[in-house]
Amino acid sequence: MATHNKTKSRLAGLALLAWSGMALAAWELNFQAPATKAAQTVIDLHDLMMIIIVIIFIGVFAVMFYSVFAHRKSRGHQAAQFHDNTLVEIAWTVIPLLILIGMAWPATKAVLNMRDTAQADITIKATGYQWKWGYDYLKGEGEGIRFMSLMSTPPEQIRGAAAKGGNYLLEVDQHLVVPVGKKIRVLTTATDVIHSWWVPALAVKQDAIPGYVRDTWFKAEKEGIYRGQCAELCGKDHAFMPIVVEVVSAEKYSQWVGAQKQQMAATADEGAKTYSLAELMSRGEKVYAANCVACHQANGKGLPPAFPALDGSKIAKGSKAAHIDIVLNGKLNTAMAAYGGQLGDGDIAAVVTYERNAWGNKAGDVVQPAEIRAARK
Amino acid sequence: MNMGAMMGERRAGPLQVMRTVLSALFGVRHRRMHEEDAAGLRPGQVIIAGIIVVAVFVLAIVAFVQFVAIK
Amino acid sequence: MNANRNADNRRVLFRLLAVAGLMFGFGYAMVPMYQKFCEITGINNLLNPDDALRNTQVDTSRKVTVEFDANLHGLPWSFKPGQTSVSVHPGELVHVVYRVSNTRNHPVTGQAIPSYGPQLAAAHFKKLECFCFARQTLGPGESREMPVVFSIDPALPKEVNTITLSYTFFEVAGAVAEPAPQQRRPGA
Amino acid sequence: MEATHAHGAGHAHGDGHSHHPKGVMRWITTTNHKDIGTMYLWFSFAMFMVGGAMALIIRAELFQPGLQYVEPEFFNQMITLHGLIMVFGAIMPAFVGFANWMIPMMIGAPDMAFARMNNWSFWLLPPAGILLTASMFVPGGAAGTGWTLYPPLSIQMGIGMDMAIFAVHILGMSSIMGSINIVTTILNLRAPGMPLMRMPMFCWTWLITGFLLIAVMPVLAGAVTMILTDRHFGTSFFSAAGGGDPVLFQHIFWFFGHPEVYIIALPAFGVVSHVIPAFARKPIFGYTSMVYAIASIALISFIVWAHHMYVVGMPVAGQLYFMYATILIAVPTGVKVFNWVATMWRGSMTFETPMLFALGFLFLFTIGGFTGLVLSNTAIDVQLQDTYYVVAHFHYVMVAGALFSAFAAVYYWLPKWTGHMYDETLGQWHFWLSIISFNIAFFPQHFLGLAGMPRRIPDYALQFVDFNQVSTIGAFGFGLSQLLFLYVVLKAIRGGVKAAAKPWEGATGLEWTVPSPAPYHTFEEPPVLTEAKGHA
Repeated sequence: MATHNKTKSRLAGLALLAWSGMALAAWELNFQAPATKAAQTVIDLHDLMMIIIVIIFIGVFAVMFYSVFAHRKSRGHQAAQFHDNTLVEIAWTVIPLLILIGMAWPATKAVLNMRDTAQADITIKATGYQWKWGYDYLKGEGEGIRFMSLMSTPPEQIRGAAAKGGNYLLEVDQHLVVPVGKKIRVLTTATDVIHSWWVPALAVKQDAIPGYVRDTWFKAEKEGIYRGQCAELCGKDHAFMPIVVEVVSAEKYSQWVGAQKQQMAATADEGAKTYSLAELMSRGEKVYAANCVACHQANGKGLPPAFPALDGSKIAKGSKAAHIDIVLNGKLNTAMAAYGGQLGDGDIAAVVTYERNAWGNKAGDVVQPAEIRAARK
Repeated sequence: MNMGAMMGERRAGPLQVMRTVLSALFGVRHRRMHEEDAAGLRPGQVIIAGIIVVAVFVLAIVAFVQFVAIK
Repeated sequence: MNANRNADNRRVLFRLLAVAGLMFGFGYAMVPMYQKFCEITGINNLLNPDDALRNTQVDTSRKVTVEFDANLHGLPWSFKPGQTSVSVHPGELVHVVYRVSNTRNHPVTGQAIPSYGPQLAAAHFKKLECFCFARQTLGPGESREMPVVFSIDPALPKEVNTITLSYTFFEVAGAVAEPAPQQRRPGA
Repeated sequence: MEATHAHGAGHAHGDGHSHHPKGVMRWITTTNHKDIGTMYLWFSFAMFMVGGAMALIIRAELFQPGLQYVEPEFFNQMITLHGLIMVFGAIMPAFVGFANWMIPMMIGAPDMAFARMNNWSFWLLPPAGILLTASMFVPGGAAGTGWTLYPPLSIQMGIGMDMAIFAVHILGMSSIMGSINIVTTILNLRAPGMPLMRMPMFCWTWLITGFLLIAVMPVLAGAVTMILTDRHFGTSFFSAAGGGDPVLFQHIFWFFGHPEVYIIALPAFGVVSHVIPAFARKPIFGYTSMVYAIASIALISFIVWAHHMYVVGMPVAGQLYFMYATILIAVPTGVKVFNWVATMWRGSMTFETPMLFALGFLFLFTIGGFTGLVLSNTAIDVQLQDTYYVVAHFHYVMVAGALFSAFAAVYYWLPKWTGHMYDETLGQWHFWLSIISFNIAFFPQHFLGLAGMPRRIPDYALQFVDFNQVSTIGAFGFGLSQLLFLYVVLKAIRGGVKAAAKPWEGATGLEWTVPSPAPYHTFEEPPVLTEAKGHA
């Protein structure tokens, strides 16, 4: 699991390093350290197959290379003229067949175990969006918690304007927190295209298919933070929708649930408060950076024709109501998603305010959470 | 090794066709045995038999899976 | 020799034309054939309620937790189950509701698709009343309670103790308040 | 058999036949299997260069973490086009080119059965190739979905997607026509005295491949047509909103896609089954069982498609079925390798370039087969699906399997085509550079996949840096090595040591009975086969 910061290209001696790299942490040759029994099973199965494969490989190629060296014309070897031998053929068909059947048996047990989602303690729904994950705690302790989880690696690091951090591309703003030793059932679905929810250390990978739910499960054996990524090509920011699962003790988990509930209640209350332009602008900038930058870009210029500019756009300069409406409800048949279900009143108020007053836009008006709440009705 | 055998008019029985197809699926076939069989085989027979054998093969795996998955 | 070959070629041509004609006709025959096939096998009768269980005996020896989940796919609606989960005996008739409301100030038409986790449960989940597959039009700001009546087949494998019923509402693009043409069942 | 004109050998200079149009029109109107074979091969090489350049763009971007040279959208387009172009534009036309050139000569036929259709099936290819490459320059760019074109992502794409769909349609038509032609030629135009079971192995593999192509290309065409109607005509085959299912596409696609793997691999097996016996000076081991095994591989390749989609959430019974079926069909494929090794056993071997490439094929294809076995195991595949492990696996199968055997074929038959021996030293350099750089490029990708690097990403986490750098260096080495190949081929076309009718001591078959270069028309009178002349 250890990551590292070596980004400098090492051209000199690279070929050599490739084969002597086992000592370096980064030259990972095998699966990530397992955090579940299922992941351990996968590693054991893989080890078993590798041993068998290496033996067969050496066997076959020892014969071939012996033949290549011994039976060459330059050594004066005369060609034999046999061209079949039923006994040999039967042997080399039956033996691999038996070996393969032997390998299929433990695999069957592992598959049956992997797919048994019954008796779960907590059910969490993971929803894939282009390009982030949303989590809903459907059942069990923490029921009702829902939040979005976005990559928090800053664009400057990706663009090379800043040094890359330790968990480059694998860090999110909100971890998926689960208790240790509990069976967590994960339902996957998506809103737009197929995504795939994958955390290698937990040995969980399940496609998230729009319109359908699929389920899988894991039971983490030890506390820690486990990182994964979307595994199915889902459009331009496919590389930038990581998954971070934080496994904590039961007590910590209960604390976390409490804190989340409080925060959700606070968010729900936001509709009553009023904020200043400066407060909304600074909060809006953060919301914008997390949710809007991928398409509309940091400078508000968008990527026309697919993603229109906001800087100087009719919507950002026009009526507040239309602006709020498009953020809340999205625009049908475009990439503009409805954020009403993803963001709270305060965040939407802030981001709308930000869009109306950032860059060249100088609407000067302030959108308060109460207006969002009213627009939702 | 003589061409006359290939032109034979004798028709192969179902058993013989099955033997041909099964040994093909298994991947082992002696040329001499093939030439004995080939005398009476028609392509149509072999293709139909092949499809039947594959269908049986699939059904056998399915049945085995049912047995394993729903214990 | 040449005349012979021409006759041969003509025969092949006619045969091929006949095959092409048959295949073309087969394409048209597919639609009624599939309908008949689905009718006989009972596959794909999306709009009709599932048959009531013949064996209505309630299996009181175990309970199954049914979780309810709701998703929206690009719809300006709010859509939530009236309850997060219920615990039921297989065979028992269960009545639950989903709440849906249109947050827009104009009518919007949507359509819901059900899905089950684990998938294995789909075959054992009998819905006697459901709002799925039929188009729903909600007026401006309208809210509605959508009932689902179901029972779990007692034949459900013993190891399954949790089933998630998930609905996803999709916007029917361009449709404004038109009656669903194939809606055969009232009250949905 | 008496024709002596030395032309028609793979390049556009000099045309001795008075009744043929000259210049460009000769190539546009030609119905000669050798001309058409030559055009297929050059087209394939051009596409190989285009697809290869795209691969180098991909690898350049992946040399370092972060976004350096291309935007993610463009990266995805490169991935898609690289896949489509290499599979449909480079590998498949290459083997159709070999079939065109060699099958009539191997079976003693004067030409292909449908000579005009042959012309048409080639000339469909350039428009398709242009459509694919041009889709990069339309608004929204090419399809950025990967060559698998999965919806709903492919529904979101711009007009580039429609161009890709039409290109696939056209390529499919071309393949089907080519296959009908090859199958008919093999079944009807064999010289008297050549029964099917004495036919050269390459013809056998193509006969079976031809049937496979006819069976599965319509499936692919149907699948992409459904995407087209979903995109533009309001159908919902692959959209849950209208009662469809996105996963349905994957089933249809892989029902085509798995046999497609064999479509690419079987002719490669055929080539290797000629080259190894020729340089081991010994008949192929187990000809009959090989024919039968290839036929059964083809048949059962239809029943394992869903092993490409273990994580879409199919029922556990489905996962187990596809795992068992996949493991079982590994056996007949593995046995092929034993057959080739047994062919070499106690032979009298020499190691000219074609033999080296055939051995390279054997070595690398076996590695690809073994990783395929690892992937067939559902439990392990859940961890490896959509990672670089899969990328490594299918490049070992495709590049090592198809490309290396295509190189073997070119070096093996080049003297027959051009009348000149290629430069043996440079040929061997090409082999060693290729195999070493190929392994540097792709072997580390196994480790990346195991450690958890997803495929189709333009940027990656820092723990993957080292192997990605190694891989990129290898990829550039591999790409540059192919320029040497071009040079060797051009050099042989322009001149060199005159090749004998049978330049390889151990080669067998009718193609070596005609002079080198092969005359424009061969076997206008069917050759007389004597029983003693062993084929295969």
